Amino acid sequence: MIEAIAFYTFAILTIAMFVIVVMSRNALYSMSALAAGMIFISGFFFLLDADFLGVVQIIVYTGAVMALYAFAMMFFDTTKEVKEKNSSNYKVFLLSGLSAILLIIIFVSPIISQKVQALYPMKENIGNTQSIGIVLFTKYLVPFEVAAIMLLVAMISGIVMASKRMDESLTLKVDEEIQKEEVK
Amino acid sequence: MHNILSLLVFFPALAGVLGFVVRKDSIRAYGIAVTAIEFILSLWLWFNFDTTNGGMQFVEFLPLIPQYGINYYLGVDGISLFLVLLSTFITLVGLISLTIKKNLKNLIISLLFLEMTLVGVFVALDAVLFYIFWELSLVPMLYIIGYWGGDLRIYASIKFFLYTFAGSMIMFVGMLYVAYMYYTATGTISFAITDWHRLILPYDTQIWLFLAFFIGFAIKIPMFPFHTWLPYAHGQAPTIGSVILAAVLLKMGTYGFIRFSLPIFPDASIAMITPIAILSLIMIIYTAMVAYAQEDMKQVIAYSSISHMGVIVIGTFAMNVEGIAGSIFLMISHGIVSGALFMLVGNIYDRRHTKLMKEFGGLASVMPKYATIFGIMLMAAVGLPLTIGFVGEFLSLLGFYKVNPWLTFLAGSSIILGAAYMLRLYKKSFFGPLTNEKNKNLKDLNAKELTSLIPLVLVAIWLGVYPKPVLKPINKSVTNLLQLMEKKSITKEAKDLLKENRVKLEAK
Amino acid sequence: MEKYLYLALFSPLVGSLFASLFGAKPKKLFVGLVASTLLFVSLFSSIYLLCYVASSDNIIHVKLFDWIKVGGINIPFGFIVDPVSVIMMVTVTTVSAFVHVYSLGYMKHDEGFNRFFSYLSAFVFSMMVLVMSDNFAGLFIGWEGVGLCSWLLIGFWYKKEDVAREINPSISPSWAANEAFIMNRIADLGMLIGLFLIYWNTGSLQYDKVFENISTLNITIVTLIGIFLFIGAMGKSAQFPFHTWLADAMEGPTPVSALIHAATMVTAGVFLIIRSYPLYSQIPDVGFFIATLGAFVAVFAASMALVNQDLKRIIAYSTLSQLGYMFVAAGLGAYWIALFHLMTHAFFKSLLFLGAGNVMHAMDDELNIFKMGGLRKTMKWTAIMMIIGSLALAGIYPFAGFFSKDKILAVAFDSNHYILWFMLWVGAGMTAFYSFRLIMLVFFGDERYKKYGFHPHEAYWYMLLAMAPLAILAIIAGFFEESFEHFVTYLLPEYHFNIEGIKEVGLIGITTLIALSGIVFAIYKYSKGGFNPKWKENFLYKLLLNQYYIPIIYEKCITKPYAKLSKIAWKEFDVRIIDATVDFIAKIIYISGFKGRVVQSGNLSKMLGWMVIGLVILLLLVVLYSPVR
Amino acid sequence: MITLTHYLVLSAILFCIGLVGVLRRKNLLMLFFSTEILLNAVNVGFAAISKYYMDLTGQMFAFFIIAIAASEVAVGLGLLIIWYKRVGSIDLDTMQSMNG
Repeated sequence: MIEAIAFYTFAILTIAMFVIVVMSRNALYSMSALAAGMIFISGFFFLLDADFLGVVQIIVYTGAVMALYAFAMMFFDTTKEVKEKNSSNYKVFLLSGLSAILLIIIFVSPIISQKVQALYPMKENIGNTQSIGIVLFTKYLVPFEVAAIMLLVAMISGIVMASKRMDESLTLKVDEEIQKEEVK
Repeated sequence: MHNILSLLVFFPALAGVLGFVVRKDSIRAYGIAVTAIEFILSLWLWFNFDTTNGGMQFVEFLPLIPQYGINYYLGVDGISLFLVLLSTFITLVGLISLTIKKNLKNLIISLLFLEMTLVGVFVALDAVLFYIFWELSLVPMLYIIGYWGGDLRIYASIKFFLYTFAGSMIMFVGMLYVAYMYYTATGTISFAITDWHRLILPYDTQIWLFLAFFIGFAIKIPMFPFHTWLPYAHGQAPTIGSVILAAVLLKMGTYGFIRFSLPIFPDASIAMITPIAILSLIMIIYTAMVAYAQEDMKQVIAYSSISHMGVIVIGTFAMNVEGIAGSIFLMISHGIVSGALFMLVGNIYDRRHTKLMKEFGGLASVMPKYATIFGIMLMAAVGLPLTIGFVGEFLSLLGFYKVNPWLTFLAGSSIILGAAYMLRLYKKSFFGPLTNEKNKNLKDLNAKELTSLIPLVLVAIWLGVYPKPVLKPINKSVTNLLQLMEKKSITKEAKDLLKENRVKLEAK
Repeated sequence: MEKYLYLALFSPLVGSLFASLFGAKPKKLFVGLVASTLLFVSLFSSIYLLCYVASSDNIIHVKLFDWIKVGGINIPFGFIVDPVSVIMMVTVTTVSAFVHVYSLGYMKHDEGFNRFFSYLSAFVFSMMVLVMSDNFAGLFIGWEGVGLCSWLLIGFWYKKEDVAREINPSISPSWAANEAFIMNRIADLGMLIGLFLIYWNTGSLQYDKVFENISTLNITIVTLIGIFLFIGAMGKSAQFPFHTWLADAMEGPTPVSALIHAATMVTAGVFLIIRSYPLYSQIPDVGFFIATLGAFVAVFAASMALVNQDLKRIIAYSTLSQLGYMFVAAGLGAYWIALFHLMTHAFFKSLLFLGAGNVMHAMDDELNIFKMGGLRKTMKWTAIMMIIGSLALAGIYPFAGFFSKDKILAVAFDSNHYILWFMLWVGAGMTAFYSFRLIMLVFFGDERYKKYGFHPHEAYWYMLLAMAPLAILAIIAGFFEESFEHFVTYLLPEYHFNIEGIKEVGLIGITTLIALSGIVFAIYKYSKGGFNPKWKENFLYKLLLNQYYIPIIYEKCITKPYAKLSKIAWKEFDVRIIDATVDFIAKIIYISGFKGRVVQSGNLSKMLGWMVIGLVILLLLVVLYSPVR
Repeated sequence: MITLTHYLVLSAILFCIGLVGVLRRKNLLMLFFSTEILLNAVNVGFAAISKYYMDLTGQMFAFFIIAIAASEVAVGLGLLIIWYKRVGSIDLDTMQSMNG
């Protein structure tokens, strides 16, 4: 019973947060809403007793990614109100509403495919993290290594790209100055 | 020589390729020599053709892609023999009457290539081979109209090419489906037309396939709603282009009907007699009226050839020996007559560089030889007895009368309306006083033009007076065709119609 | 015996081919002489055949070679010489031989001399083919060949340009030629359908085979065949709906009118009915229809001739009305009488035409009879011959007309069609009147031509010599009636009269009475200076002068609308509708390609938008075609 | 009680919110946020399926998605910064140079 209450609270909260992310005028509000949304998603993970996943979600997502966004935001002059020239609200809502309804229809209608049987059945006794660890380092070792390399590459590229003329600060300068420099 | 047919098909193309080497000023003599040899070969084919058996003769078989049943399969029978002869004869005569100087070498080479495709279409007995030659014939025609044509030539040649090409794509789909049906029926896939003749298809697939083939052929003939490319093609084509286009290319459509639609889908053809008859009726009367309203001589003859093709189609769908034999004979006669008429218009065009009838008046007094030949060809076009035009038209209408008397009565109006617009053309340009002073000093036909026209006139009169040598083999093959159709037909009315014709034939 | 048949048939062809060699060359007298001698060869061989057939009563039937042999149809070039065809052969060759000699003089100053003789001999050849062939298809060959030659000969002076209808009712020779050819073609279509009917019902087109099993067919088919063949005959013999071309055919040279439009071609229709007598004798009601139409045309044409001012047109209308008489006889089953009248009419009508030719030459192509008068002084012999011809036409005792025309009236009376008899009787009166009106206005009365500065002269001696035998025949032809009847009824069914003695004589009396009164009234009226001009205003005169306005009606409601309709068909329908749709399809492909380019805009959100649309469509497909349902 | 469909419906709704974000936003940064939402929505779905089918593959996949998301953000923001330096604004409409 508690589980149901938890599920619904978390659900409503995440949806609210994400709606704020999407609808808000101010970039800061949307970023913080996004961070909160991610925390509630990790709440879901714990509900689904994928504890390790929930922890990773919090650390990686809310921690690292949000931090990155925060830093990135500093570069852009987010102080200005984000002017939204949203061309056709009608088209956007129509499309997304339609796809939402369709997805719901697909998931609601009982698509139970009996054929699915567990590849790596969860054993009751040992904890979730341990079983993930076993699977991660036996079956998915190669993808794990590849993911590692990928992260490394991403890190280096992020540094290289962002470090050009790190010394001056863009936000304090006035636009014309930047343009002049550019022309030079 | 047993592989005469491959020789007939590929000799012009090879000679054409060699033509690139020939010097520019002797290319014309070279072209005439090649087409003359080709014509003599086809005459040899005719003399050695055994007129008693109606089946395929001089058959050549060479498997090309065995696993898909596509093979190099040539053969000629009574139906296709004279169309081969017609194409070689018209190409020879057309080449003799050639007056174009601009870049003559390429023209002659493309003409020789065109001749290969023409002969190829009529002797191919493999559907894919037939389709290849059918499409290839568009290419040289595209260049002839496109390069040497009038001012609107690009539009005309592209329209001609795409229009016919679209139609034949649908036909090709039909062919593939028939091959597939053959595969499901017999287990082995084959594109040979003779195998297809033995294939019995269910009724509604027959209807669909008949429609697929019909669109391909209808655009080529051209039948009523699809005919708008012809006036442009003829209007812009050089003389040699429209001579060959009118004389032979239009016949590929009606030949297709007799070779494909009738034998392979007998029930569908018989079920479709009335709609097609109504379509060709519109074709006859409507284009005759449009021809009456034309100001340009060449357009009158272009529309008149559509009207005559209507009579051919009616003859083909008469479903009895007289009708089909008449329509084949009319194909040959229309080839000769319209070829000659276009050459005649070409001659006057070379002199005055205009085809508008109001520019001419009283030509008969200035060019008597030209007027007499034009008169004879006019009478052949109108279908005067003892000329080539009458035999075909008479037999086709006679044949179709059995199927539907009222439609024949309306189709018969083709001889009236035909006389109307042809005589109007003759009166406007030949009779009356010499008003336009430019016509005063026009020279009459010179030797070259006469050598190209006299053979046509002789054939027009010879086949009008003594058509037996041509009619005999056609008669044999058409009887075989009808017997085949009767054996194959499933639906009751098809069976009755064909049996009734056969019984009447035996009774005689 | 076949030798003579081929001689009679092919000598005109040889003459025509020989003359055509010199077609474009200036006048060569020997060309005319060669053609005429060949015609005489054909004449003598026909007479020889006549004597042979008359004496030995057997028929020559020869097959040259197969023409069309396909499927069930087998048409040979077969020729037959039997009483009917030999009579026609003799008539055709006599008239054409003398017309050839006559045109040696008539066409003396015409630069198309050689061409004229080649066409004339070609005409005679096709007429011989028409008459002698032993099957309907051979008849059709001659039928169209004759049509072609009449087109060539009417349009002989093709240099004349078109003039308004008021000045010259038949606009121009080439226009009249086209009209004649096309109108004949319309009727030929009817005949063609008749041929098809015959073939499909009797299995062959040979006369003997067809007439053998004609009796086995059911009556409706035979009636249909009869009607369609009669339509063909109507076209060729210019009966009612198809009669306008004959009057316009006078544009051709006069020997042409004499030969073609008086004696031979126009009688081809009657010959067809006579030749297919077994068919028509089975369907008397069609025969009656033919007779009524014939009677109507007789009166109709005669009425038009009453007022006409053109010399040749009056004679043309009289031909039309005499053809009506022949059709009455043929319709009522008196085939041999129709043939007899056809023969006698050929002689005296060609005589009248040749006389008209002389007058025309003398007045250098002036045809209005009110501009002539008192020509008997200068053209004595032509006057005498024209008077003989007119008397024969009117049907006065010793002349040929009397025997043949009265016979027709007797037939009408005897088969108690009294209305028909009355119409024919009135027609006979009108014929007498207008033929003598012509004689009076042309040869007697004051010389009106002097005002217009004409100076007529008698024709050349050999032209008169050529007319003399025709005049003699016009006189004596009547007396051959019994031997003619005996000879011809060997093949054709004889017609027995059931009125006897008194009534017969009374009948002849009445007809001669009306003829004489017509003549006297004409002579009386025109010696007093003709009708006073007030007649010209009244409606009836105008109606008759404009041929009951039929040519104008034809033009208004057939030729003009057809031209307009075909213009519309071409400009609007072909160019604007069909062609436009084809180009429209091509345009659609082009435009859709052009519009499609917009999707490729660089704008990310637009592209994302398209992506989502794609997603939605895929989801829709999943929902619609989901495996579960 | 909570069944698999609840979770799936939830992840569908989140996904659509992400979609709305993607479509509406003209600012590239906001676009990144929306992609984050999309990814998280999918993660929820994966986790739910792995729980209800008692199979770890779902979670494994979720891990890899998180890894990819992280690297994607890193590279994306790097690019964004360079773009911002060059053009001076991160508005989507300025990036039209690739139109066809």
